[in-house]
Amino acid sequence: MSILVGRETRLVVQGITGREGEFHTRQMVEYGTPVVAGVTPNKGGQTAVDGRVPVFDTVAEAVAATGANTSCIYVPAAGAPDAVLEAVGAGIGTIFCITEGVPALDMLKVVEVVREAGARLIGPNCPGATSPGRAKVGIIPGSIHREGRVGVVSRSGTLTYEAVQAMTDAGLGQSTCVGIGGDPIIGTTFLDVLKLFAEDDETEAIVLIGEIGGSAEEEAAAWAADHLNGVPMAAFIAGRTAPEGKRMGHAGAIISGGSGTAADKIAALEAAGIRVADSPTELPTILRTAGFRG
Amino acid sequence: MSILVGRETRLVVQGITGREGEFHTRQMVEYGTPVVAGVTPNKGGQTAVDGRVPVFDTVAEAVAATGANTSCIYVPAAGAPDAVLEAVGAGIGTIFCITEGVPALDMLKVVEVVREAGARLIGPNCPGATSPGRAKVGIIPGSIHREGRVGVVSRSGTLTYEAVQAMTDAGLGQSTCVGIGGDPIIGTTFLDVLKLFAEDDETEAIVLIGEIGGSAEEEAAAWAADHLNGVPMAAFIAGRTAPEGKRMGHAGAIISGGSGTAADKIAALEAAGIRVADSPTELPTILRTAGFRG
Amino acid sequence: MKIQEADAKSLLLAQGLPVPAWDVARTAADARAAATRILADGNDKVVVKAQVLVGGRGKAGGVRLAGSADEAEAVAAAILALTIKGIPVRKVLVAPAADIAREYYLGAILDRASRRIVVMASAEGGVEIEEVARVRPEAIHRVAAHPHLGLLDWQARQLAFGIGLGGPFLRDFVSIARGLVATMVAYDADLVEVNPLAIVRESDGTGAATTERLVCLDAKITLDDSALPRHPELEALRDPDSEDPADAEARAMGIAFIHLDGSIGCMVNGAGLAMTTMDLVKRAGGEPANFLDIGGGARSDKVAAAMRLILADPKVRAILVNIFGGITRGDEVARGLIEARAVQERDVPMVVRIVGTNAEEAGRLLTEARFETAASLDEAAAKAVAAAAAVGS
Amino acid sequence: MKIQEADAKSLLLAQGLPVPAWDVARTAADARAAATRILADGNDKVVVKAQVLVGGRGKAGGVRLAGSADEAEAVAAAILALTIKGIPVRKVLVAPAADIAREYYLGAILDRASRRIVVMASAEGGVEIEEVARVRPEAIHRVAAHPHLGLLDWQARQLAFGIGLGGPFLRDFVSIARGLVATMVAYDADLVEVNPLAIVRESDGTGAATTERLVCLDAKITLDDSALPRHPELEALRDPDSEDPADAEARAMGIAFIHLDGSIGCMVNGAGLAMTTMDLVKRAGGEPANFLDIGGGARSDKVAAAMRLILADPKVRAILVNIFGGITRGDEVARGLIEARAVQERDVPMVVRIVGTNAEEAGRLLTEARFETAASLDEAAAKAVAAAAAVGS
Repeated sequence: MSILVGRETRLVVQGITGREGEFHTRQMVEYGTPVVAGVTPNKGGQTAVDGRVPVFDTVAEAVAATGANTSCIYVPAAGAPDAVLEAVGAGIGTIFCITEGVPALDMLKVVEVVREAGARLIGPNCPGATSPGRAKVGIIPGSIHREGRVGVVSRSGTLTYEAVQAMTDAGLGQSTCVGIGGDPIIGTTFLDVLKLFAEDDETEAIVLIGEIGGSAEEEAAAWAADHLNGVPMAAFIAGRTAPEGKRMGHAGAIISGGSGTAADKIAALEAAGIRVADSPTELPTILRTAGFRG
Repeated sequence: MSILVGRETRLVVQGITGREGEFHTRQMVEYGTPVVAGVTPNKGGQTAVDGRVPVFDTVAEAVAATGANTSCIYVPAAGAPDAVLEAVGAGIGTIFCITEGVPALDMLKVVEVVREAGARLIGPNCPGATSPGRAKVGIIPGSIHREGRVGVVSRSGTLTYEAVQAMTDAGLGQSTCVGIGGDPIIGTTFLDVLKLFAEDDETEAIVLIGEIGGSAEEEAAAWAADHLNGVPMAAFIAGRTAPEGKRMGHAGAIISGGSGTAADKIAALEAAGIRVADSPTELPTILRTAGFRG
Repeated sequence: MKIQEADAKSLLLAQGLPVPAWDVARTAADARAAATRILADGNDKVVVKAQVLVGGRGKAGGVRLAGSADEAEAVAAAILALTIKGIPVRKVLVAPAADIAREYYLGAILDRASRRIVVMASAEGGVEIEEVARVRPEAIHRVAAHPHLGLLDWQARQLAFGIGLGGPFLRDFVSIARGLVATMVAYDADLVEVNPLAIVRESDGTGAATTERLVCLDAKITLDDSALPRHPELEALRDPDSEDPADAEARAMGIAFIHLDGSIGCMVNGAGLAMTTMDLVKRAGGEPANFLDIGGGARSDKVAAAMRLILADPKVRAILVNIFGGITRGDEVARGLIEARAVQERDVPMVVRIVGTNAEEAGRLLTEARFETAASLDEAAAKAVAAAAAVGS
Repeated sequence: MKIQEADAKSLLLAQGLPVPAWDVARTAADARAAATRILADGNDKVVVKAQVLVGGRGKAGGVRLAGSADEAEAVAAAILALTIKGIPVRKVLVAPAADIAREYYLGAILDRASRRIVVMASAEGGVEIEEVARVRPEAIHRVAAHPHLGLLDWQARQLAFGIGLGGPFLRDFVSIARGLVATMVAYDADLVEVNPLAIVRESDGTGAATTERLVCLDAKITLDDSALPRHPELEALRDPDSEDPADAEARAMGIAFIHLDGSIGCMVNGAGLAMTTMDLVKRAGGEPANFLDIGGGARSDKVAAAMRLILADPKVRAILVNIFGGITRGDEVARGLIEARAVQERDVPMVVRIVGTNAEEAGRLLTEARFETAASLDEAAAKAVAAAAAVGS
């Protein structure tokens, strides 16, 4: 198996004719991801990526014509909430929203509609997910991966790559690597991904890459303590040196009122039996120490 | 059993200290309905109906203190949508909204919230429901009923009483009589009530009282044709003589574009094997002819 | 409540929708003045349209073009002399005649069955949409607006592509379709219809270049009566010309009243029961003179007002009063009837049936006052028809 | 983006919330003039409040009362001379001193965990709510607004009864609580806080009668940066006094930059990786001079601008560049670094680590240009710390 993306993925790319959409669709196609369709209103009938991907006016048409079941969204922030809602309306089950800069109150409504429809949204402002050797959806460089049995979940972009590279360099392949995005309101949380990893028979160890702000790492740790006993796990938390009350780059990293600090998160993870690395390069060692032989 | 109201009903009355609320609560108490609480903001701590019903500021408090599971709403139209939402928020499962004059677009949102919460709303602008000998909720005069096994469902107010009286006069008692209300957007439709009657082991015959406008009778007829075979049924449709394009009193009775006429509805019911009476007084005869021995 | 085309256009305009300018004239001279202004602005023709709240005004000669001020005056005079489906034309709308490249239909309605606002669009605009629905239902594209979020952009785009209105007009169509639903929500309408929504050719004034633009050429809006209390400004849009003076009086009293052509006046509590009463009058061989619902909990003054409304119709030969008391107290109604009869000018036979709350006291009062009563509705209908026949013969 | 109390009050007022009048003064003389007007209106005292975007201004002496124009001028002069938590006070708010009968807390925040707008109320207003939350969490009442419908009346009533604010103030409280959420939605705020929400006594002017009224005495609003593009009017509320000039330059270039106290300048792509880089600098025994995220897909001009920002800090003794190319192309960054070094005025040791997209080409360019490079982040941090130490010694 693998989670979120895999052999059964049939991808439609929303915003495929934009600069980012076109570039990353090419990367996904070259990685071997089954990109079956693209959508850009008013460009229906064209093709993208040297004629390899048909373009439709609406997601509904793309689904009807190609059986797409997963969407990846590169449309600009102003149109991204509507793009997610269109994917939901067309019956897409798994939706990755790569777009950054989407207002939080828009996402509040969007995640509610996604929930009502029983669909799954990853992001926004996320790098996507890769199941090495099968499919990659989003913008994570394909070259950093290696097939294997470690599930990686992260709130960051390039820090995810750093952690994945560290695993690959140490010879530890990945089942699926998921970037959930660092925005305040996101569709899929650490906890949601841990639950998916727990049910995935190809994932035998888990790496969690968190950062300061919010309480998602603490919630994930509490659940893991009860449900992931025996699964080798390692974590890294960025922002130990971040000063209080300052925003570090994106809205995900605010420390408010003494909670959400790196120290709090590290304590919560350690209390759950999850060792926290001082550097991403230490993650493989922690997993091996925890008994993982992958 | 019985449907919607019965021995298990524990009623909270929202708007209990208003003129209508007070009057009808007294009627309900005298009928024997277990009215456990009333709600009027800022009147918490008082009592109603000669000290027999405690009044609370919020429905949540009423539920916590009394275990209320059913609500009946008499608050004025401007506050009725919020009253329904408060009942939903407090975990009430069955909500009767007696109030008339609630804007349809408000109800659109309210019925959606009710649906999401898995609650049931009857009305608005409905007379309520009575399970004779057990409990009555709403404004239907208790005196017209008789205990028995006919389920009555109707869109009208006083026309419901007429039909019920006709049954009682003919010696046919009722399991439950439900007035679903005549507004364009209502919480519970004919079809919903038919499904409940179908599953109720005390209901052995069904009377449906419709009127011109909309297509709810047609939908109910189509379902009954497939699912209520063998259940004696009779119907009456008001508005055979109503001229096209005129509103007869409330928004429920509009004929638009040739559908929703009395002739259409009667044809649909007859096609489903349900005989339609020319006068409410004929309903008992139809049931008996259909084999009902109640 | 239905409102006139011109008022519907004002509401659409207030919500930012593209509606070409118009004038409203109550006289042929005003229509001429409006036409003169419009023609001076460089328009070749004007259209003059009857403002009546009934359909089919085109077929009835209520919509005509004019190429000069003289012609506009003549056309307006002719239209203002019309009576369409019983309604005299009191106003006309005067507007530049559009150079139409293509017509579409776009409408938003409150759909009872799905409990949603449904937006419908068709490439077959400018004709009766009911006819399209009957003959070529597949030509009508529908989407249900989200109950909380309204019409979403992607839904509007789906409609646009469905009716072949993508390309340069996509963005405008999306904004108009969302505007229809926004108008519905802003004013608590249960119907907002633009037919035709049209691509019109517009010259740049010099005549050198022509551009195409998507505009709302006609507009129809029906408001939710239940929501009027929170839109007091909309009450001014009620068209007094389109209703019976009796209707206005009834509304003021909180009585639902519709004037019909028969001879048996009806006074009933409850709309469904009122319709049933009419049906049973008809079944007994009579014709109802009206629909009249005095509502719930009516007191004697309301009963007296209802009686005046009924007797104002000279065709009424008998009156049937049918009250099933629930909230309404039968004795109150009986007292109202007795008081009303004491002051009424015409002596018309009356059959009264009162059951339910306080029916016994009502019966005593009525018997004492020598009213003819009936126990059942069937009996009441038969007696009223017989009484009317006796008067009529 | 945080905004000043006075601006937050303007937004609340625009949404119809009850906020007593105020003036803003940039000089003691202006504060005197404002106080003179307020005292002439029959108020006994004025309050003068520092307008700074940091908490704890009361304890820092930034909020004071004055009973005369002279006193107001003196107090304003004193406050305008303060520097609170490193921020010089440039403006004061002058308002009538309220006669407070009772203080409450009311706030609406975007709650990540529940993905809802959560509205919180407490009868313990006027103090730090974080302190109340720590000591007596049960004193804070919360409801989660409906994601589509916002705060419902019943939810607001529940809060009101929860904090004992029923009775005559119930209606006003409901309207204020809904107004907070409406303000949040109208301006895309992620926090709207009124502390204290107060019952104040107001005289009728003659001194004969006193009425009590619920008003917003203080206001705090934080705006969602992602939503600012659709509220261009709010950009004017950005407080230039509260930020480093370097921050403004960084924002203009689309670079996230926060100035810190260490000696090792950092240039990184991605916020999480930038924080990690800082953490590893610290772990290697150094202190980061800044947080700097050049974002995704940065080109050479952005790299050059980032270099200027870093070098503008005289404390910087070494620079660590850490790029994990995904969207960002490593060769572009390398070219930007080479160009930047060619024109830079200070010669500061630099350690560059570029991996990912086009990392080989980047490595070739950097080696050619004799940059010090590193393969891993740990190594890069160690080298940068060593280089800074060498310079510092």
